[in-house]
Amino acid sequence: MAKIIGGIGTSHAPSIAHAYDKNLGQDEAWKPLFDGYGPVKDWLKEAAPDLIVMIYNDHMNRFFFDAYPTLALGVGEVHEIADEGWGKRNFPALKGDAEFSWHLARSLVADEFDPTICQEITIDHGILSILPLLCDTPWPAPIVPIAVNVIQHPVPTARRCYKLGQAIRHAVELYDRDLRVAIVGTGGMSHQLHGKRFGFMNEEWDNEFLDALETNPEKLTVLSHDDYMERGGAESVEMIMWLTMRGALTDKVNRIHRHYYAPYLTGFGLIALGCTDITDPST
Amino acid sequence: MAKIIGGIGTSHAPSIAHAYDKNLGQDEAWKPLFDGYGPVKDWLKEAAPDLIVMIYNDHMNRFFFDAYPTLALGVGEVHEIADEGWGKRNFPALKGDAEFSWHLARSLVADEFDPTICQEITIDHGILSILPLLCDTPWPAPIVPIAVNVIQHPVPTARRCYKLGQAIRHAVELYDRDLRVAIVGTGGMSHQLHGKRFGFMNEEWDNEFLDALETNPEKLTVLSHDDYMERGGAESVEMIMWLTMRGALTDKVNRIHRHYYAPYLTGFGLIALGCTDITDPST
Amino acid sequence: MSRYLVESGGNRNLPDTFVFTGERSRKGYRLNKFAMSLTNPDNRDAFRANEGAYMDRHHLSEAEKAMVTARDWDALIRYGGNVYIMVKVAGTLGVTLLQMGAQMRGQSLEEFMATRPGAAARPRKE
Amino acid sequence: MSRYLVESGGNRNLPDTFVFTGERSRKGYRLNKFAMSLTNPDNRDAFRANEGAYMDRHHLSEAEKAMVTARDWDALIRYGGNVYIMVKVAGTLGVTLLQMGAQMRGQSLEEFMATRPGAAARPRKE
Ligand SMILES: [Fe+3]
Ligand SMILES: [Fe+3]
Repeated sequence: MAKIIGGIGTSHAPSIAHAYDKNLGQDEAWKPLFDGYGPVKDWLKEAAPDLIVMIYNDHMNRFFFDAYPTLALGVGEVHEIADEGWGKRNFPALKGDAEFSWHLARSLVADEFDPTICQEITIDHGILSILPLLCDTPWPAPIVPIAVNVIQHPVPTARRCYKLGQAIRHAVELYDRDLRVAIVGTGGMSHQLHGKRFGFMNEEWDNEFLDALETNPEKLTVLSHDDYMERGGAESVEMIMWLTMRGALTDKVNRIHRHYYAPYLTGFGLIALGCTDITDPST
Repeated sequence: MAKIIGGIGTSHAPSIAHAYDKNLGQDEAWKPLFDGYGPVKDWLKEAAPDLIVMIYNDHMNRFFFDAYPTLALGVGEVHEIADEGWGKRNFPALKGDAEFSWHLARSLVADEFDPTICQEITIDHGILSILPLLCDTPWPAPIVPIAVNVIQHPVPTARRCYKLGQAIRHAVELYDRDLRVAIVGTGGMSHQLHGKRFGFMNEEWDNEFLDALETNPEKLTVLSHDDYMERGGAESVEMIMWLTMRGALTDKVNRIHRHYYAPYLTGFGLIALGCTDITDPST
Repeated sequence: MSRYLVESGGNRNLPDTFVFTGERSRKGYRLNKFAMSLTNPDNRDAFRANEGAYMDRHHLSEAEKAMVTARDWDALIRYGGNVYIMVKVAGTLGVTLLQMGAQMRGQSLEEFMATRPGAAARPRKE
Repeated sequence: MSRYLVESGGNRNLPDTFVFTGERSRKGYRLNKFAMSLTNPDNRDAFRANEGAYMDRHHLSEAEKAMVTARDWDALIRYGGNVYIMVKVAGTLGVTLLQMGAQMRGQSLEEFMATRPGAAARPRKE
């Protein structure tokens, strides 16, 4: 039987990709961010999951508004890197796990989720901006991507995202191979990228969110999208994807690491939480 | 406030489109089918709905398995006719209702459905094979299409399809314009189109389904896909889309008309049901 | 048994039935993608003009090409072809669904049609 | 109030905020589709080579073209452009997100950067 060993919540941003590709990790402005990922990278290496489920959103690099999925599940053996408008980044394609993904599709659909099933999906900075900070290439484990619409309203409710995490946990526990699965939810914390409110950040709210995510996530599931957008800026509604990660974990969790840094446009948050039902010493 | 006045369940099939286009409606073999639609066509004309919601499936004419939606909602002002592999049929494009469709999207997503939102959708025989039998051109009302995956398993459960109908009813009742809405669920009754079981039909089961659909639809929602496929053939699983239509109606319904004819490959069924909470004389 | 195993379809081993599961969709992906391309009239012309070259452009394997060339509908569907997509190949090649079905049942078209309830009523001229 | 009105976003009239609602997506559809096409490098070259001709091929209206030509990011987003897609236009034209933002706030890039907590730490050379 497969099991979820723990989860990671993390911001994603094109600027992180840019800083990585320009080798700015030791630059005074970016060092705090890159250093912040160190302990989580170490934990992930040590924990060595067999599979990583990643919840993220596509920024109109794979999907357009001709047919924009509320939920999309990548079931391929390989997921190619997207060109977001300035060339593909120089990384190997992600390896998928078709067998597990189709199992997940069956379980999610039986549990009344309606994912668009994608045998071809290309991955943008929603995953790729932070993946190299979490692990080195060659990518250490297959990745099963789940893209959530947090762009074109209506977007799924915070509660629905949380329930999706619970349903993923259910699916993992039904799987008949002994996989150790990690789950990552990505999405910028406070930020707004348009209008006079461009550049809005709210460090206090971001940290309140991190507190509640760890100890009282239900509290975050009753907030409306307007609540999120008012507190964190319009684009920060993508924080609801962290709730999917949290929904897949045990009620109580062990905090592995937490980090926050908000230098320019986005509150960069990071949290790693271990499941308390995991006794395996390597976690 | 908008309201649902009634619903229609009907088979769809390329052969119906073929017979229509070849003008075989008075042909001995096809006359029973075409005549069967007469009373429903008359009712629809009399009832004159302001809007028709149509539940159908796409037969890989708009969507492919690169990204196949479990649910897709067409929100455009117009829906073009698909070329299914033998040329577009000579019909005007369908008119949509973007305002209502986006309202429906908001309501469905809030109610924990995950439709792929389609500003561009093309319509295949899932709708177009039977639409000319239900009404004349120019099409009398805008059509809001909802495509359900009944092709690539896992497909949504029968119960989920029924709940979708209930959620559509909920959305209609929330809409602030006085629209009279009809709902159509399409999908071949018993048929199997492959293997040694090609041509399988089951008149008894089809009629049992029609009975239960009218008076006891809950009974149909607990059947598994294998139940449907065993009784009606593998491709007949699309009958679950009739449940979406039924879920959108009142518990008790007035039967307007019912018809069944199974000449070649598919049980051609047809049923029209009026909502009992509608007192409007024109229904 | 978990609910999803009941619901996900294709678990009951229905006789003579190949439920189009994810596994089958995955295996037939390239074949179905080629066939789906025939919803475009220019592609239909190109396929008819040179079947082999067209299939090569879509990277079909030798085994896949052979099944298409043989119009072996039964084999194509067992392999992972979806029947709704295979009819696009058939249609492009002038083969009807009834002909496909008769072949899959191992019958002539006449034999198959004789088993249809509506057949007696149908003018047999065409 | 119905739950969906609470949940569907953009009902609270947040100040200086244009929630990307269905209404906005519908209005900006053609503009966003044009911009989305710039995820293809050949299209980026074609756009840079002749902006007007490229936009004409994508059937942009005169008003839409004028906003792109003026690099008026604020107007483009008010109109229905999605910011994540407008950055593809900006990127193709050598404009950064920081420059877009400063313009939307009515500031110079230097004025805007001075408001950033991390600005002091950042080497200002580039
Ligand atoms: Fe994002
Ligand atoms: Fe069908």
